[in-house]
Amino acid sequence: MNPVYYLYLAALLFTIGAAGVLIRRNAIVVFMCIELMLNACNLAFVTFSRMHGNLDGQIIAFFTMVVAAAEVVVGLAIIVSIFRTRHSASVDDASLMKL
Amino acid sequence: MSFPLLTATAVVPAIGAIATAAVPAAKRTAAKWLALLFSLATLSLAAVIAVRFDPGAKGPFQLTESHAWIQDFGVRYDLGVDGIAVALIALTALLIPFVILAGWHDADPSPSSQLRSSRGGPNEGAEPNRPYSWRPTQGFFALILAVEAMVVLSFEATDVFLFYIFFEAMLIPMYFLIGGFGDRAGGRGEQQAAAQRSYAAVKFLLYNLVGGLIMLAAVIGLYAVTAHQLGAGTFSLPQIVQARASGALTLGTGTERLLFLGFFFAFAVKAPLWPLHTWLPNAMGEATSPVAVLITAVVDKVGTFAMLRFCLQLFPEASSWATPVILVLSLISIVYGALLAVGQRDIKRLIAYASISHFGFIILGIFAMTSQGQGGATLYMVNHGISTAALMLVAGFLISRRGSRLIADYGGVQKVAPVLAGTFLVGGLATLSLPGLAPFISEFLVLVGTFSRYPVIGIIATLGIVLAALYVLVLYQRTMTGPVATEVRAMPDLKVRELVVVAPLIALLLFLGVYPKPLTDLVNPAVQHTLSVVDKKDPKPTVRVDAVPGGGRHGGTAQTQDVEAAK
Amino acid sequence: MENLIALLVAAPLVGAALLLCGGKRLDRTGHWIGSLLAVASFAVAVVLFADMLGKGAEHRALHQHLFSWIPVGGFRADIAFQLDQLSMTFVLLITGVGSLIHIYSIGYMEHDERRRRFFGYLNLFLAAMLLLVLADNYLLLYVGWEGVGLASYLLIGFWQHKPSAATAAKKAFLVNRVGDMGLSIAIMLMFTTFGTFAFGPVFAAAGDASEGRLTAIGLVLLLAACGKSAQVPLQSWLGDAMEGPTPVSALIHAATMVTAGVYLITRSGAIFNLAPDAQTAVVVVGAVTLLFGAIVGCAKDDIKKALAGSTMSQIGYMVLAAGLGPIGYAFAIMHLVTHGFFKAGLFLGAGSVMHGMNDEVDMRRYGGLRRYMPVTFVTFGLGYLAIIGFPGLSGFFSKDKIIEAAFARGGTEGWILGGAALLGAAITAFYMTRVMLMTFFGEKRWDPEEFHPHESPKVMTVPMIVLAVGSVFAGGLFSVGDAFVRWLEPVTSFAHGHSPVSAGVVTAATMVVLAIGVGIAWLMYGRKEVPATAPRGSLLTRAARRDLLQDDFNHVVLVRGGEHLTRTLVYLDHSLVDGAVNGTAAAMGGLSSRLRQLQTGFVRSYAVQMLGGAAVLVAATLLMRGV
Amino acid sequence: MMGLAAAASSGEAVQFWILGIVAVAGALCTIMMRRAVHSALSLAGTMIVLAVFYLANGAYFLGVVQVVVYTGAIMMLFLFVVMLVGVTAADSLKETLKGQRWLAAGLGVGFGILLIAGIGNAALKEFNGLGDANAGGNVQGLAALIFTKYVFAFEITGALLITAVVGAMVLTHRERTERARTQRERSEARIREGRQVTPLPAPGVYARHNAVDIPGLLPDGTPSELTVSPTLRERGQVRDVSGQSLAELKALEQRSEEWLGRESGRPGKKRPGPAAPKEEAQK
Repeated sequence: MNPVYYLYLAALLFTIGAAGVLIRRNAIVVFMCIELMLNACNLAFVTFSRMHGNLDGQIIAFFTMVVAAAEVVVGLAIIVSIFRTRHSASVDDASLMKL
Repeated sequence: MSFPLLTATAVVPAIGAIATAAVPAAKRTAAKWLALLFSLATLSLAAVIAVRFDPGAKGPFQLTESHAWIQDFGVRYDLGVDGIAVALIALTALLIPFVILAGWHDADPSPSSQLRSSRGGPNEGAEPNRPYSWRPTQGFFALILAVEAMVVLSFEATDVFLFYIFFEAMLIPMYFLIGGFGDRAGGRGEQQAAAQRSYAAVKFLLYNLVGGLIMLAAVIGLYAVTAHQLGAGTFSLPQIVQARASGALTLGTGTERLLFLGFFFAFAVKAPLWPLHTWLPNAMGEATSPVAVLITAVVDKVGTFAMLRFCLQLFPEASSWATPVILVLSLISIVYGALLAVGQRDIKRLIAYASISHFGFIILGIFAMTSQGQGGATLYMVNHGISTAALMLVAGFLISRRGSRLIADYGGVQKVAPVLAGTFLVGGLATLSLPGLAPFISEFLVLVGTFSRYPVIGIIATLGIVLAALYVLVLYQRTMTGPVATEVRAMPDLKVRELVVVAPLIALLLFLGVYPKPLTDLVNPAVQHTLSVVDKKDPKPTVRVDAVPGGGRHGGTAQTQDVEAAK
Repeated sequence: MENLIALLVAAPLVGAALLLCGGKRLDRTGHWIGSLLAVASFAVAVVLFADMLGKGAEHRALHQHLFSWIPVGGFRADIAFQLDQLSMTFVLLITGVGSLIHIYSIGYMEHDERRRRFFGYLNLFLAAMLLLVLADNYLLLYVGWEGVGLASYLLIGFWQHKPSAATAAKKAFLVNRVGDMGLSIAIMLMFTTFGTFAFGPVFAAAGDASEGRLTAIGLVLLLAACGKSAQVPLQSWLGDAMEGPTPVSALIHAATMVTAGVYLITRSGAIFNLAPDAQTAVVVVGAVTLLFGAIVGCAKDDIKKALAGSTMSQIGYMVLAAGLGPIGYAFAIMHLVTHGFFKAGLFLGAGSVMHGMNDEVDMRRYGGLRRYMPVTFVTFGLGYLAIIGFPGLSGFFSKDKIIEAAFARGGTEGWILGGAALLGAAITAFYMTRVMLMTFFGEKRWDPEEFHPHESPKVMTVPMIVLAVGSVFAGGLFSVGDAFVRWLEPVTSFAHGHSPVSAGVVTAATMVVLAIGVGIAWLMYGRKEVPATAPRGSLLTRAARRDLLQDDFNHVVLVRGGEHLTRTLVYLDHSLVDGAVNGTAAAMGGLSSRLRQLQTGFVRSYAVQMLGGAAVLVAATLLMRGV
Repeated sequence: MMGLAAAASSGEAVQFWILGIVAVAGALCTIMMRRAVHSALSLAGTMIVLAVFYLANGAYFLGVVQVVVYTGAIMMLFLFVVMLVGVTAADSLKETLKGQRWLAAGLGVGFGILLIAGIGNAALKEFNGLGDANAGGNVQGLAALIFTKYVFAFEITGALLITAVVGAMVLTHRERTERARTQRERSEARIREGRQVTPLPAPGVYARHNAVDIPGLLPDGTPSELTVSPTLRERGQVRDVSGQSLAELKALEQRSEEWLGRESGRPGKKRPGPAAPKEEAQK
């Protein structure tokens, strides 16, 4: 079977994640969707590394994970503090950017 | 040249600006005197330039200075003056002291309400409730000197880019001067006056910025063309002119026209040409009269001057291509401005529209492409500067006495303040270019120059003479004559300071009206050079007049015609 | 000798400068200084005149070149004077009458606290007028031309507190400016045609120019003359100009300034002679004006306005004569001089009357004044006889010659012009008699309590007497052996016209119409009682009272129209020109506020946009690779 | 380990298809589920599947890391936060932004199509599998790369992680700006404002389980909000039992009445009692 299918899967997951980011209002869920997208990317990286036969792809995937971890930590912290102040985790409520 | 005279002339006022701004808030009078001192120093330097300048010398520019500035773009710090520039520098340096003297009390901090509004302009960065944190007086005079410095430098610059920089930078101090300081004669409440002022200031800024940006595009375009054709791009006016003459540089017709329009647009905004004029009445109406003089007599001259120096010399073909349109536009300016001046109710706006009409004359003369036209236009720049200064400053004194700009609020001033009325009348007569006063000569030269090439336009332009008489005399009649209005009954006559401001101007008007030769001698070679660059000759008279017996001096005329013919 | 010419102009100029800038300290002596300088100028003129008489006719013209004024390219204007017989005549007239009127004004303006300034203005006028007649090129002439305009503006509006005076002054200047337009266009035309506008070269080269150009030049010069000399259609200012003090009316608006137009035409004879069409225009204007002025003069009850009408008509005579060419120039100037005498005398007389009747000008409130102010009566009467052309007095000689010349033009034109001139003579006789009768004869129509008519002081009467003498003898003196004509001949080139009717007949006819005019006037005003309030009068009378409605026409067409025009333009400037700019600004604002709607502030809509962007990018890259 | 030939085995194909479906299903559940907890769990599932795929692709180290870091740490962090914010705080899936959902769907689909198309027409034919790359062992290979070629990046990620930790602390840890108010002050404040002078009433009637979420009842039987902690109120996790308790009260009276007046027994009214418990059970 052709590893390219992994790529298709990755694309699919990425798209789903993106859609989720757009659809969901709960900040936590949005974050999860972002994680999903990152993971899809990782899958793609891993697959590529397998195709090209060197480990760089995996290294990048590794770094992605690290970054994702950091991002999740900070992001969740932000969510918590926002929730503290305005008792809601909905991204629509934080619309202060509006003119 | 060992001593950088031109640089010094520009630097002195700049230093003056800084020094004046640095004077502590309490020492207001000291600041004024300091500013006056520096302006006088500049005047003396300008006088030195005028003396050092040799009209007969070869080469377009003299007293040149040249230093590399931005090698990568071939931008150089090139200065040099021709007769026209010398005349205008002299004018600028001459007017500034009078402007400062006339505005002696215009920027004094006033009762808090007015203070807040007088600083209600755009330059209020400080918090509103600290009366002396902002120092209006120092700021006012420092800004004036800054303007002078930039104007002088833009008269001297022979590098297009250098010129552009100061041409634009001028806007900043002007913006603050217009928006920050007003005569307390709005008639309407101070708050509204402040609003009006900042509106006028913003309008001034936007108009000129738009023009400037379009010009910037053209400047860059010019650089690109030169870089493409000469190998190394350059902004140097003499180089480009010389390259064009030698054929090393040949602009495509389309390119040249576009570039020309880019330049001309900026200058047409600056020297308000119909229909780009509407910023001027607002600016002059809202600003204090010294600032108004600064606008119309000094800053706007840069526009017309630049048409003469840059538009014509850089793009001769395009200039002659655009001439018809420009002539018509300036003709419209003349008649239109005059008619609107007749219709004004506000003294300063009236003078503003009169200026528009006069700028119409100047541009008409420039693009008539005859030695009379351009020489007249140059004289016109100088004379209009002086005459408008006289009229506007006296009007300012009048307004400051009555606290109103509306013509209807005056009447019979002549009876209570004869000297004021007299000087006002002389200023007015100069504005309607009465023979014997300087503006007549320039206006007539412009008319003759235009007529000799475009008779119809010349004839229509002479309508301006009648209309000018109309608005000036109507203004004089409504303000100065008739029964004395109750409000002006106690109006004091001109004070010594004000006389010191007006008298020299009037004397100068008379002198230049009777004996303009020094000025013409200064200007003529430069005009001839411009014409030779544009490759235009004066149309020859249809009938050759030979020297007639009894009129020996007319031989001179005939000879000059031979010279003209030989050209 | 030449160097004295500048002195002519300089003396009054210095006076003006002194008096206007001198300040209060000159208030007490100012009028003496002014008069002294005027007299000094006159003295210089006399000296020059004597010198000129000493020379042969051909070598009388003097030149003085002061300095080069405006040298720009081929454009050369010099400050240079030319004093030939024509200029000399004017100089004598101006300085002479001017001096007399200065002296007269000392008395007349005694009670005016701004007398110093008045004399300053008078001096300024003298200087400008002398410059006008002495200039050797048209541009310098133009300076004088506008200078006298300025002086007349200042003097008409001298009593500025009166709105009517201020308005009249403004009107005079504006109408004159229209004429000046003509002059400046003429100068431009000359420059483009000849490359110069100095008298000598222009006249020398006039022959080579095409007739069309010469006609054009002539017509614009005529326009200028109309403005300055109050000829139809630019005559409307002269009547209002009577708002000024009477000496001013005498000097400027009767004797000298208003005749500048005649000077211009005569001076430019070389051009007119070569442009017959222009000449025709000139004579037409002259003929029309002489009738127009005369008719207006008949209807006015204001003594000064009546005299103003007569001035207009007399100048019409001069212009007519000047338009006739070489056969008329000399007579035009001669009539100009004699008119200068008697009209100035008449005005001074009127001033004296007003002086005695505390500034009442309505002749219907006069009557029977001859007993109260005999000197005035006599001098005025002599002036009267002179102007109607009573045999033996100045007017007779000059006017008679003009009428002859008019006939001499020949053809129907000749008859028409001659007829007009004769008719004018009749009407002149009529209205002058009317003035005379209403003022000095009949019984008093004024209230003895209110008015205390009295003879004016010596300082006023003496000039009147001098002028009266002049108006009696000048004409006769001039025509002794055509002295005047031969005197002017070198400049104006005299030619004898061939009149279809002999001189004698013309003279007889003149006498007849004269008698008729006087008779009618006597029937209307001498025999019957003059009503103290003007009767409604016939349609013509009412029209004539309103300057034949010409003023109303101006008002409706020019003033009203102009006001509307400016008002619309002001509106348009605000709404259209400015509106366009503000409109674009507003459009920008609107657009941006539309775009602002995209900024919902919801993270997710931003996310949508980001994803869209990403999609576009991917698509782009794919397409790139595809291509 | 040697099974990683260039072309994957059919066994892998089977595994791919099965687990792939699971992964997609998990992903879909993640974005469909109303409750954050469920989303988190299904996401965890997807991640585990991905871990397996990593392994299948010869990224052994990553597979393990995936399980440990993601499924272990990160997802637990998620759950923790979800708990903190409220397990049952389900956000309604009703869209508030106009057209957002359709835009999202459209864009998503379009984007996916684009990606897939891109992958499709990308020339990805050559497969030199990880055989020789992983020869010295996958972890060693990674280590070799990380500490030679990517050492700087590695260091930087370290810095990044530390920064992240500090940032998280800064964000979540709330500084106490003013002195804590003593009990005395608080009581005084209570007295001053006059409302609720006494301590808050305790929650929980009929404590049949940890009933912090059951408000106490006022004498008239209505629940008093004051008795439950604000957090629960915030999350809307208050269980209202007032109706039930009233019903039970009625039943009690009924029964006692029966016991007292046996003679007047109405068979019709025999068994209303258990009605209440039943309905409670349903609750």
